[in-house]
Amino acid sequence: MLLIPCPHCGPRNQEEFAYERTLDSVVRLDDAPDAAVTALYTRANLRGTDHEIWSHLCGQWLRLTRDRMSHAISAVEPL
Amino acid sequence: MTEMLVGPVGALLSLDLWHGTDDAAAALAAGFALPAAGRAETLPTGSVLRVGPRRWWLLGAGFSGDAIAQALGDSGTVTTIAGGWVRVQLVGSTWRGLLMDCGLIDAESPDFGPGTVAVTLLSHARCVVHVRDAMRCDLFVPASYAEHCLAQWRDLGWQQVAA
Amino acid sequence: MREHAGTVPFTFDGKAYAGHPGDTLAAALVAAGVKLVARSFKLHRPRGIMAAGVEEASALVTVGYGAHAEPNVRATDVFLYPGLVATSQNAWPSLRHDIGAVNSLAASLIPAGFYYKTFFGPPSRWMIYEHFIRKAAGLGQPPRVADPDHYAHRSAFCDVLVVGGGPAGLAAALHAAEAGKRVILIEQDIAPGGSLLREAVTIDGAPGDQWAQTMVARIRAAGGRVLLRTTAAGYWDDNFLFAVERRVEPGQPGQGPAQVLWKLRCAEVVLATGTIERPLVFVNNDLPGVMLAGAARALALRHGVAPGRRAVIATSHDDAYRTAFALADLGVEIVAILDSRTAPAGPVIDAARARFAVFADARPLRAIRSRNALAGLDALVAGVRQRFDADCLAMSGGASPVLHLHRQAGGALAYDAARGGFLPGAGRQGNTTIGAAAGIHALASILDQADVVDPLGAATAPAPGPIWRDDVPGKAFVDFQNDVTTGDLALAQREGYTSVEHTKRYTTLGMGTDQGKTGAMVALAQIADLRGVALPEAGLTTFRPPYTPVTMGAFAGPARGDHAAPIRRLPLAAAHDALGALWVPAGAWMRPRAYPEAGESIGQASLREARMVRASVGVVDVSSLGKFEIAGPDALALVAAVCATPMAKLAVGRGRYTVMLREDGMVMDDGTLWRLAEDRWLITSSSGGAARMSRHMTYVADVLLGHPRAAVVDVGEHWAGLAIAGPRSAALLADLIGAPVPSHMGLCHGTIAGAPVRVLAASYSGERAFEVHVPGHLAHAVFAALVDAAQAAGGGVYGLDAMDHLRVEKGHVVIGAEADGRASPADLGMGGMLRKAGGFIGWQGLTRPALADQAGRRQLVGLTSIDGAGICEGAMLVVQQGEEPAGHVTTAAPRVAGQGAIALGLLTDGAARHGEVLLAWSPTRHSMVQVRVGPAVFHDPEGALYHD
Amino acid sequence: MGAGRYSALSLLRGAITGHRHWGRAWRAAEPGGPYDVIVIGGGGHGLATAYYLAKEHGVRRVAVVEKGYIGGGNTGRNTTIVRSNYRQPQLQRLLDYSLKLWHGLSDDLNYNVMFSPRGALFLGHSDADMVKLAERGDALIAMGIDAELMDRDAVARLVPLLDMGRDARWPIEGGLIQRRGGTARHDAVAWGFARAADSLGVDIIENCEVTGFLRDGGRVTGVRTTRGDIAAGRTAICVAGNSGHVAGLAGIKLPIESHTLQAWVTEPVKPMIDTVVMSQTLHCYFSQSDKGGMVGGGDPDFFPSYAQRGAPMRLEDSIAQSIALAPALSRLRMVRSWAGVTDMSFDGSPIIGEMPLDGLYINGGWCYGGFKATPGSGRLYAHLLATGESHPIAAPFDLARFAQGRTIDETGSGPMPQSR
Repeated sequence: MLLIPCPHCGPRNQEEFAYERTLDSVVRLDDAPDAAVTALYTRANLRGTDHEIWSHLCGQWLRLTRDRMSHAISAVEPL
Repeated sequence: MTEMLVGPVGALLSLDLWHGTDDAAAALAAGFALPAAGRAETLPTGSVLRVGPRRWWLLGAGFSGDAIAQALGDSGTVTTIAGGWVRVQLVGSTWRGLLMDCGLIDAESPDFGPGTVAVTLLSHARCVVHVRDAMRCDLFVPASYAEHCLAQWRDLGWQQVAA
Repeated sequence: MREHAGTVPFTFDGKAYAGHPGDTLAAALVAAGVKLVARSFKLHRPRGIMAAGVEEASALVTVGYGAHAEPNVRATDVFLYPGLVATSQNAWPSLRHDIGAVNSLAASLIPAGFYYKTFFGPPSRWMIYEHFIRKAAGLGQPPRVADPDHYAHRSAFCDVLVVGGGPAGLAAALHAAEAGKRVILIEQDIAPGGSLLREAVTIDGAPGDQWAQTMVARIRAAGGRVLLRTTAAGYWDDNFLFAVERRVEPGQPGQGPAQVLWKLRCAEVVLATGTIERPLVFVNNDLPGVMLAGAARALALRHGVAPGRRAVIATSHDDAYRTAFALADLGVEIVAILDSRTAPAGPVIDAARARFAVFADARPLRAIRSRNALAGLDALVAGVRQRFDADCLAMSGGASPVLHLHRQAGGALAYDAARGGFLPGAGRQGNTTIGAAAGIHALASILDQADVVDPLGAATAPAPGPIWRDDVPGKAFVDFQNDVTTGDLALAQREGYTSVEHTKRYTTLGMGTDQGKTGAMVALAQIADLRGVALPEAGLTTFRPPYTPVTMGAFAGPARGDHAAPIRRLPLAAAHDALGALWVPAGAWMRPRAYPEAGESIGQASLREARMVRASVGVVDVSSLGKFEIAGPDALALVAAVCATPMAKLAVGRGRYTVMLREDGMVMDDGTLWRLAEDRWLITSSSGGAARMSRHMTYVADVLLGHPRAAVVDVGEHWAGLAIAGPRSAALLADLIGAPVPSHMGLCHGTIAGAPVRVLAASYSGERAFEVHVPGHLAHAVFAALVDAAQAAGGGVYGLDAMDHLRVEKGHVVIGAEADGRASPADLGMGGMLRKAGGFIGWQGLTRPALADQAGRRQLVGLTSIDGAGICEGAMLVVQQGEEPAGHVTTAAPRVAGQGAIALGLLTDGAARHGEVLLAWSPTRHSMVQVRVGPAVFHDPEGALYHD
Repeated sequence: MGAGRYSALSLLRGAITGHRHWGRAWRAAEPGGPYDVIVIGGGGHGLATAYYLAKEHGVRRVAVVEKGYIGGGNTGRNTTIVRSNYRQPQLQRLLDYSLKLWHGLSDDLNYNVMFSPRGALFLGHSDADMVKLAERGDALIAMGIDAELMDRDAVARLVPLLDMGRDARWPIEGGLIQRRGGTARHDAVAWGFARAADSLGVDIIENCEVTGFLRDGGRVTGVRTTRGDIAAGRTAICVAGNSGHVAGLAGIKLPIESHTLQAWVTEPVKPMIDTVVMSQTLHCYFSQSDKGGMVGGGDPDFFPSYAQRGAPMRLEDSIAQSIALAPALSRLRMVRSWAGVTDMSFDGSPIIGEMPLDGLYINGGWCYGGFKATPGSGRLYAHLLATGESHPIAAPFDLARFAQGRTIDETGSGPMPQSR
């Protein structure tokens, strides 16, 4: 059960957070259709570290750099 | 013995500042302090609670939404939200026990003291906790979840009295 | 022997006994001379007490009766209380005479994995065999009624969590507490002390168990929290642990919660979990009377109970010698000490040689059974077989550090050949292991500040028992609960199930309720030997939570009965009750479905209510709709991203129907969009989609658009919503407000019954209608005023079903029915509404080839029942019965403005099939109705009614 | 070759000889090749693919490479439910194709996989639920698949331990049962297919992890592994849970994200519940194994992970829901919980078809529903790998469907895996 450091509230348990998607799968409104569909429908799904977008129930969106094997969080930035 | 005094919130405004605006300038314009993350300020007109990265709650009839909106100009906005919350005032020395029964937040920590604000889950409901002092802590519960939360807390042995 | 008779009455299989306070059920049974306690899972072999704690694999009984009965309780892990009722399991007609014992005779026919090699034939035949297998399997009887106990959850945070209240744990906890740290110490036994409870040692002048009690008092005095009878069940990420505290013993009724599930978040975790003794492997090592040497010592020293009259000690290391002294001091005759080492030496061995017959290079070959218990054993002493008569065989094949939590937390292991096992390596989460679990056994070095007196000298490191190589025929057990023998391990290896995970699953090794605590390492040593590899190369199975079995009710905790999950209530719930509302779940909400009058069915009530709205006026509660206020200079950019319909030119005070798409272009939600002010908008959306919409809009604001100067405020619960619809709604509302009402899709503000309201002239029913928004805590007066006015005008209140009939007749889609997450805007006839300029979420998704052209897509249609018979909601749309469906009925309803039955549906190429006659076929409800396909609107297609 | 035919007689012979005559159920093959087909992944689907390639298409030079021990991934971690009562027609065809194979599998493999059609029951907790279940039932019957709507009393008789109280948190209004559905012994499925494939000459190579692909221009011609390079005409990825990782070795990003799904089992007790119990609205499900333990689960942990380790809160939810449905479960004790890594695909349906590189194929994206599809998935994949053409039942599940807008979305929850 992860302890995730919310940039606004500080460390809180995982139940207060929700995973959204990886950073590279954000679909920009001005992306060309092909690029948008690719971003929407493909994921690196690395068996290692990736940049993920999460949100905390205080309304803070955050970017986690997290290892999918160990769950270790190596970096957190507010979004 | 800690008791739960339950009642509507009365007057409550949500003050939202845009990202990147200067909090100090906005506070100056509004005429009251805008507390830092996880803190609350109690003023004669009411309390100001920091509940999100760019959101403060203005609790109490002393705040005029229009006047504050005017003062903020185009650095923020004010919205009335009183109807959506029920206030559960915990009165008694053992109020931390309730948070530990149905939440997962370190309410027993020495720095969870007066003036602390926390947004967290209590009995699966997203609540706002405002520590007033050693004997009083206010919980703001979403109105639609109030009956569920209060029933579970009564079931856990916490006494409910009318506000 | 215990001088006085027991004072705590209990029964076992109906026979009355009495034990001493502090006894486990096992100790009291042994004291009463009861040897046979259970029958093994598969072979129904006679079983007695083997261990002294949670690692017990054989002595499982049911404790308690009626609703309080608890199956599969370890007799060694339940402490006596007056009136305890224990019954044996898995034996019929009785423990002594068990039919199941025939399995032992047929044992050679049913080796490990036999069931994979037989019982062929059709599944129906397998299910006949399976019926008997299921009856034979399982241990205790299952509970048949709701659990009378309840369970609490409690969170706690600490700087240091110490798991294990033995000498190492007590010392570490006191040290941390006195250093001013927030400390929690948990101990699974009812008393602190751990291994001290089975040693005759004095610490700082006091016996071990009393020293432990004083340490608990000192820890508490220093501000530490000590939880006895509490087990660390699981260790998850970031030092988060579950610990289960038993407030009452199994089967014991009590007032408060029977158990408390502690949720612990710790900065640091210290594991002082000690060791678990290993059995020796020899034929019939499962007989009642054969037990772990430490268990025999605990019976003697902790409970004053002699496990027999004539004992043999069989061991591979020094520790078990202590058992000889403990038993001898109770008057037990020590027939022999068999030490498998060729030249055992050391202070305790010298002391033993002075009192007992010690045999080196000696190990048991076969235990001899008479009347379901041990009568003696054949041993191999320096290569020569020798018979010993004994009714108690205390065995020890070394000891394994308890590494379960360390491994659950991802910790590494270090192999130690001398111990024939693993010690903890680095902890992945900064956790440390101390004391015997870390391989430190001498009490003096664990308690380096204390004055320790150990008459038998310092404890030494354990060494593994000899490998069993089928030296004599017969069954030698490595997993006592699942009856796994060395023969089964050999069979698994022979058949290619060589990986330890394969062997475990093929033989069910370590999958019993003891989770392999006693047998796993011994079995691994045997497997390594069979494969001719060193033990670490044989591999290790994964350690999975929980450490010991945890009551399911404890996991659920307060989420029980009505609180199993939150039910969301409307602000006007009480008012609806007063009107006789019939409630129905709608997502997490409870909403009024109808207000049946005396003798009315739900269907009759909802049709009456719907016709009332068409005829005069009705009021319905729509408070659970999503409502969001978006305000700020960039509000339009945010609204334009989320809503796919045009809105830039919408005037202040005006509103419009809108639809919100997912990024793949499908319809996610729909609602209305209002311009409250130049840069303040109100969006309403479906009740079911409100939470998703709230998250979606903050994602769009903060992540997609990168913080525009606009705030999204969820006001869904701030505003109660009351829709008032019908020909008389406008006049009625104007009277209440004392001002003209807005034209269709206009809005105004006012007050009703003294409360500030916002009036949105939107219609869902197809009639002239308004949504009155009022702050939730002020809604009662407004609702009363609206209902009174409506009743006075010949109308009244209506529920969800009536609202559904009305919206179906008007052809409005519902999220989750017509807009089922698979439908595109064009499928629902909304293609024309989308902003031509695009730029809304989902526009790229809609350019995909299969969506660009509509061929073969399921499209929204109206369906009219040709002979007026009711259409089954969910029925399949086919040209004739038996065909693969071309679509289905999404919502069915009676005609409100007129007679007959109608429905909305999704039909392949529906838009091009108006006029066709299809069958609405529902085999599950034996219904077949002819329907005509037409446009998805049945009432006032032009919307004339919207204009006064 | 092979361990000799299994039968009651063989057990009798074993009893006499002390079971010394049994040989290896499958050979510990060394990497050889070149092979006609290499299947990456020694789970149920991969082994079934190899079996049907050899048995029905006569493709004998086949290897299955497995990074650990066969059946060690999701095959050994699911809750063993087998059914085909889905709502979308493409999924109904795919899973009923598989369910038909389950009904003869033990005899076909000469290995008792203990397929027990004890019934898979969906519970309805409101009239709206019952309409949804009736719609699902109507759709199934229209496709020739068995489905039976049950009223309250019928459900109460079938599963006496359910709380039929009107005031229950989730009252039970009725259910929809598929009598042909039920459970099977998951480990036996992997071992049964392995033994049968091995007896037809398939090389099963354990402890052999794929670390890359051999390439000849645009074409994939085999795999690099921890035990050397192995060449093959066609390379078939079949590693559900790790599809993203393995496809990444070929530089391909899939519409799949790996999420954790947990399950729990209780101590074994005498028979208590005979049917598989699921809920139309709640996401919990439970059934009693042949050894007597209640096995259950619920929602996935909705975030990416390959750790095979979940958070305890998901256990709390699924257990609280299960107890609300069957209150007697409360006094049982959970003895073990574990987690699998599920291939959450971006429309909730599997992906069976060609990859953008010649000679490379994919079978994955099974979310939390792969075990029930094991024989069907293997047979359809074998058809594709043997003939180069996708079987009509598998054709709608190609990889290109996402970009073309032909997604197959059972729950209608769209592309985000965590919204399933």
